[in-house]
Amino acid sequence: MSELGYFSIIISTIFVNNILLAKFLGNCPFLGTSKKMETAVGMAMAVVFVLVMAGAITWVIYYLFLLPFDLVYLRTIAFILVIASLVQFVELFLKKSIPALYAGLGIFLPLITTNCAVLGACVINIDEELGFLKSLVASFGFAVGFGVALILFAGVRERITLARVPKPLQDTSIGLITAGIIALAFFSFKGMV
Amino acid sequence: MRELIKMVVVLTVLAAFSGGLLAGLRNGTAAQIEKQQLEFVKGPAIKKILEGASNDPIADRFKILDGDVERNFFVGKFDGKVDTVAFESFGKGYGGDIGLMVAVKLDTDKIVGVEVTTHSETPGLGAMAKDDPGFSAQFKGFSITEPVKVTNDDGKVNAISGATITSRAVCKAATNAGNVYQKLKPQLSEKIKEFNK
Amino acid sequence: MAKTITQEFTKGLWAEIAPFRLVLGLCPVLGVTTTMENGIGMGIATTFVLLCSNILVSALRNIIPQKVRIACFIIIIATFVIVVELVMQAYAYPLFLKLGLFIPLIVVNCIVLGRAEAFAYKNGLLFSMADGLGIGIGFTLSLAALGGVREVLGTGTFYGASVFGPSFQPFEFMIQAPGAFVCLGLMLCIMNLFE
Amino acid sequence: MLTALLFMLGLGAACGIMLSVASKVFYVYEDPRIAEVEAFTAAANCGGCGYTGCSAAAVAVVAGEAPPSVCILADAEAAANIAAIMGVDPGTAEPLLSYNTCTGGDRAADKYYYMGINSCQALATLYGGKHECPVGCLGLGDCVRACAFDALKIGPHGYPVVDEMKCVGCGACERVCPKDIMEIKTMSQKLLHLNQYDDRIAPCQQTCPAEIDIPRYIYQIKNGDYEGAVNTIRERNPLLLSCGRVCPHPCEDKCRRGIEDQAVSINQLKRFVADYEMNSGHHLPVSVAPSTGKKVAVIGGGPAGLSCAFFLRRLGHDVTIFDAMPKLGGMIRYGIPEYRLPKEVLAWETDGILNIGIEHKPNIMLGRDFDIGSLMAAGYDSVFLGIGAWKDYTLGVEGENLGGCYTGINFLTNFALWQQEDGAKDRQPFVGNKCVVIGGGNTAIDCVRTLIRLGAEEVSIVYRRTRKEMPANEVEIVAAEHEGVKFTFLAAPTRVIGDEEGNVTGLEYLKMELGEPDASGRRRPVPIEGSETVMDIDMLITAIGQGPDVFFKDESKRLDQDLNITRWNTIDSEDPVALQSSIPYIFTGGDSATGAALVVSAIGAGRRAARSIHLYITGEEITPPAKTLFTNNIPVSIFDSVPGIEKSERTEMPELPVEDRIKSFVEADLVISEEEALYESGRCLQCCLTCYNKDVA
Repeated sequence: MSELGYFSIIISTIFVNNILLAKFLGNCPFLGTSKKMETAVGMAMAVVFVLVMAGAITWVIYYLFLLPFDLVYLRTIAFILVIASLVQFVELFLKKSIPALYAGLGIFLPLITTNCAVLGACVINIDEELGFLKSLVASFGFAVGFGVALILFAGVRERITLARVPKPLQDTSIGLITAGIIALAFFSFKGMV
Repeated sequence: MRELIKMVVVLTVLAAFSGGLLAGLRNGTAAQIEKQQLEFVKGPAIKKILEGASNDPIADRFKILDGDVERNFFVGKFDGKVDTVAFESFGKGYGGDIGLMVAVKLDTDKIVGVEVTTHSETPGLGAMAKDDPGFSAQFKGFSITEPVKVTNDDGKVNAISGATITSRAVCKAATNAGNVYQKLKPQLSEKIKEFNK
Repeated sequence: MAKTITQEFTKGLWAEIAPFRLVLGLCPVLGVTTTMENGIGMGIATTFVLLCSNILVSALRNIIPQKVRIACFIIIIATFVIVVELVMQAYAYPLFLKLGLFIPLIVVNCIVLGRAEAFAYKNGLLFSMADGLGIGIGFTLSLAALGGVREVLGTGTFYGASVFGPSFQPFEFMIQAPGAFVCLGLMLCIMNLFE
Repeated sequence: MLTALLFMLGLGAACGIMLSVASKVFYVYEDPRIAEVEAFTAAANCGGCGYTGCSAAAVAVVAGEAPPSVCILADAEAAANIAAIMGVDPGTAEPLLSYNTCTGGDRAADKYYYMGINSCQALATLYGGKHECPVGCLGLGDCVRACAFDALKIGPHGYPVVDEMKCVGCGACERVCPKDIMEIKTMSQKLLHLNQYDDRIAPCQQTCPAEIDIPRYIYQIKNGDYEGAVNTIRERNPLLLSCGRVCPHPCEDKCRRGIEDQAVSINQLKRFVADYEMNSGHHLPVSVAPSTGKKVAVIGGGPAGLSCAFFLRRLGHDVTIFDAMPKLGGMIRYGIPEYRLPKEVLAWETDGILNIGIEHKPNIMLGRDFDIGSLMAAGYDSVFLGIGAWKDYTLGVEGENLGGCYTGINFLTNFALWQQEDGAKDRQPFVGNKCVVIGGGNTAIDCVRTLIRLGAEEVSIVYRRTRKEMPANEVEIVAAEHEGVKFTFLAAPTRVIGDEEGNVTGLEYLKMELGEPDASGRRRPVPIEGSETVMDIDMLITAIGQGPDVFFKDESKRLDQDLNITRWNTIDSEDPVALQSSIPYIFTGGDSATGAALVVSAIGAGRRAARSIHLYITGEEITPPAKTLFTNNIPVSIFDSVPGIEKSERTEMPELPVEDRIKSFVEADLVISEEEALYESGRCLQCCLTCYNKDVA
């Protein structure tokens, strides 16, 4: 991915390598917060916000500390600790300083700490050896991809509540199958980049 | 305030303890991890070009410092005598670096075999460098001391049709291997002798 | 809480089998179950982390302050994840390559953090061990089952061995991403049928 | 190894310190229960519950939007602990209960035959449901399926019935209901609710200025649940004994049975249960929300003040009533005579109100003994001005200050003080032989009926319009007629004539005739030129209306500048629902906001003001909810004809015989018997917005 241009990275991360549907990251909130459209939109916005920040800070940690001091094996623990602290800090900050934004996004922040999409995207950026800017762009793309999939899914799911679903298939079961069909649709992006 | 201090202290101590534990574990497993990586990433290529060796080339390896790069050399034992080394070199291809494992017989300075290890070339074209055994077979018997070139550049290697750049990259990797080999020959001979003791 | 240790252990195997009952920890469930072997490997790795973190959290539960408990849990869990990562690299490198990204992501598996918080932080050492082991094995079984089904249908093999013979045209959809969702959805449906 | 150790040490310390500092610097107060609830969730932030993380789920639990069992990771024990934090302990929280607001169900006619899937959500998408009623229950039981506690079932009439023992107030039913039938509310939330255009309420409840749930308490009476009926009334009106006696019951005018038959005797039913409680000898317990620590001063102990104080106290605030008079009740004590509302009854009622924990400071008058500034200095968070309308309007004619001339309120208050207070013997009222009362309102009628009981030989009313235009309650006019009061209609006083000693001897008036209707729809009286007539009298009472006495404004600098007073001397509140004055922390309601009006209107205003004060002191915005009905009717609920009614006799109010009642101040109106109450409650059609119980199919 490191050889791709910025635009290609965006396309790749949103559609081809969609973090939810192709990379299987962030599935718990995918099913949990997709029951209502408004929650899905809020969640999507919050993920964009956090993922871009996390992408930046983990890149700095990795290339400024871990790599020079030969501590690459500590990557997982360093990243998760930094992401968790960052998210909590941002939450506290927003709550006090920008309550309006907190009301919109803040409540989604704790959920993101343990969202594997965030950690996963950061790790992918490092694995792909992206530069700082490309790393940011890729983070943004992954987050938007997450949002797109989540919002699409929420839209479908709101409709499903009206459908007559056989009893054993109800709720999560039909949700997963729906997700599979959406993933199938995303399959058609394969080979674009 | 006391609670705050306790929070910070517990967190710090826990983090430091974890760091220490992991560093210890890392030191303990580093050698084994390296062996595993070599075995599973480079292993297949090495085994192929050193076919018939009576030893385990991955276990019998040594390192030589070339400038600030540490290079791995794998030795092959044929007919009871260690006389071949294999090592990896790189050449710039169409989609990034191409890794090439090159085995050289020390007494003749001749290439025993080459095998592409890593590449990111176009499937069906450049990737044939790895998938087509005929292409790499051409290298066998070349002298490592001379630059290797494709026929277009007045060399002896027939390029894969439609993948000249890849073919050139492989040749370049082989030529690079020659340069490394010539530079490190004295140390190599020294190490090999130790194996034959 | 008059439950015995055995009960704590067995609840994770069926009554609270995490991926199916709670629909949690789905990322690895979907991501690595292209073969049964992968599923079992991931399951064992997760079980190890779950067991160790449960033990440590339970042992340290009186020291860890309430407010930073999540950060502390994360450190403990991340430590064991790296242990698994290193050990797997050293002794099971091919599996490590296949599971790849999902090993570090055990850190953010809700099941692990959830058990630390909901159980180990409140219960004694032995109970926490039983709980961790039970949930872990349940998780492994789920992964193995899903991996098994997907492998048989998607590649025509079962734990590496061919099932239908060479003439079988694999149902490749099953080992792709969409197949993972659909397969889990259908398994959930079957489970509901038996309730 | 050392680098790893140092790195992790640094990272751990950095994160720890940053978060500790941030948690201090960015500290924001939140409900401590949120942290308690969150401690019992699994804290995995998995999002499996549908909320955005554990603290969001905890917030939802505390707000009553999520059930205690919200966390899918935590076990039943944790859910029980959360439930304990949230509801079972009455000291910390008010329990939430689910209740349905539609009692029509299948009763409403169908628009079409529905064959779709068994889901309200689905049905609602087809023209809003199959019933004619736009807001009623669809009856397919989405709520029943949503309830995880088995607390709901669809009852025999096609609407859900809540098992209060099982309900935990989780709100699952409320969330799934496409028609907002199910409501999860705390007692406080119920007390704060104002009638809205989208409520499912009968015309009587829409019309009642106090917004009492009339069909509900009548239903409870019908089922013999008199205490339940009392509690239902107390959710809107703390003065049920008084209202049951003096209310002119505008609700009965809108009674659907009244369209085809005679209206249900709603007020008699209210009086019946109110008397039932009083005769039982003990006050029914009134639930009060946990204390908020906020202090509110209520100035004026009349109906508006009592109502405002009562509801503020039930919402958990500390309330003190400051009243200028020795005893509570205001105009209903010192204006309404004993024979209409015995003061023993009123005292029992006000005692019950004070019993829930309200402080009462008697004999202390705003502007004379204290001012608003001293209240604020004493730490009150807000003030309710319920000072009533105690200042009589004057005729503005020559001679109205002669001896033997009185004004209505003045006369009644003086008399009441003499009658009720031991120390007021010097207030013995003057009673003439030929007494004239000018005016056509309830005050005028109270004056004449009082005079008759005081032994006046001849008592007459002079009113400048006709009987039809008299604003007094019809029953009062009829009673006055029975008691021998003479009426002189279409007479406008022009002069009061006195003798040398300054005592009144006669009243000169102009005869009038009715002209064109004026803005209020009443035909305007026009004087007939040269028709001056003189009546011989020796006592004159002018009762031509009254307004608030705002003398205190001049005494208090703070108020002088900022408190806006209208040209009718009422306290200006921009919005009749919000009732906030031009000084944000001062609220008003009742006669002091509207001029002289009904007791029940003052009671309704007291509750609306209590709502605004509650919002103000809890830091929320005081906007009336959208679609507030206020005194309007929902058009779809007002019918021209009501099919399916069989005529039945209305239970009339029993009265003392005239010869008995004119000799004393014993209560003239009597209570109906239990038998009559049960019969009358059976006449109620149990109306909702558009449906009702027909007598015949």
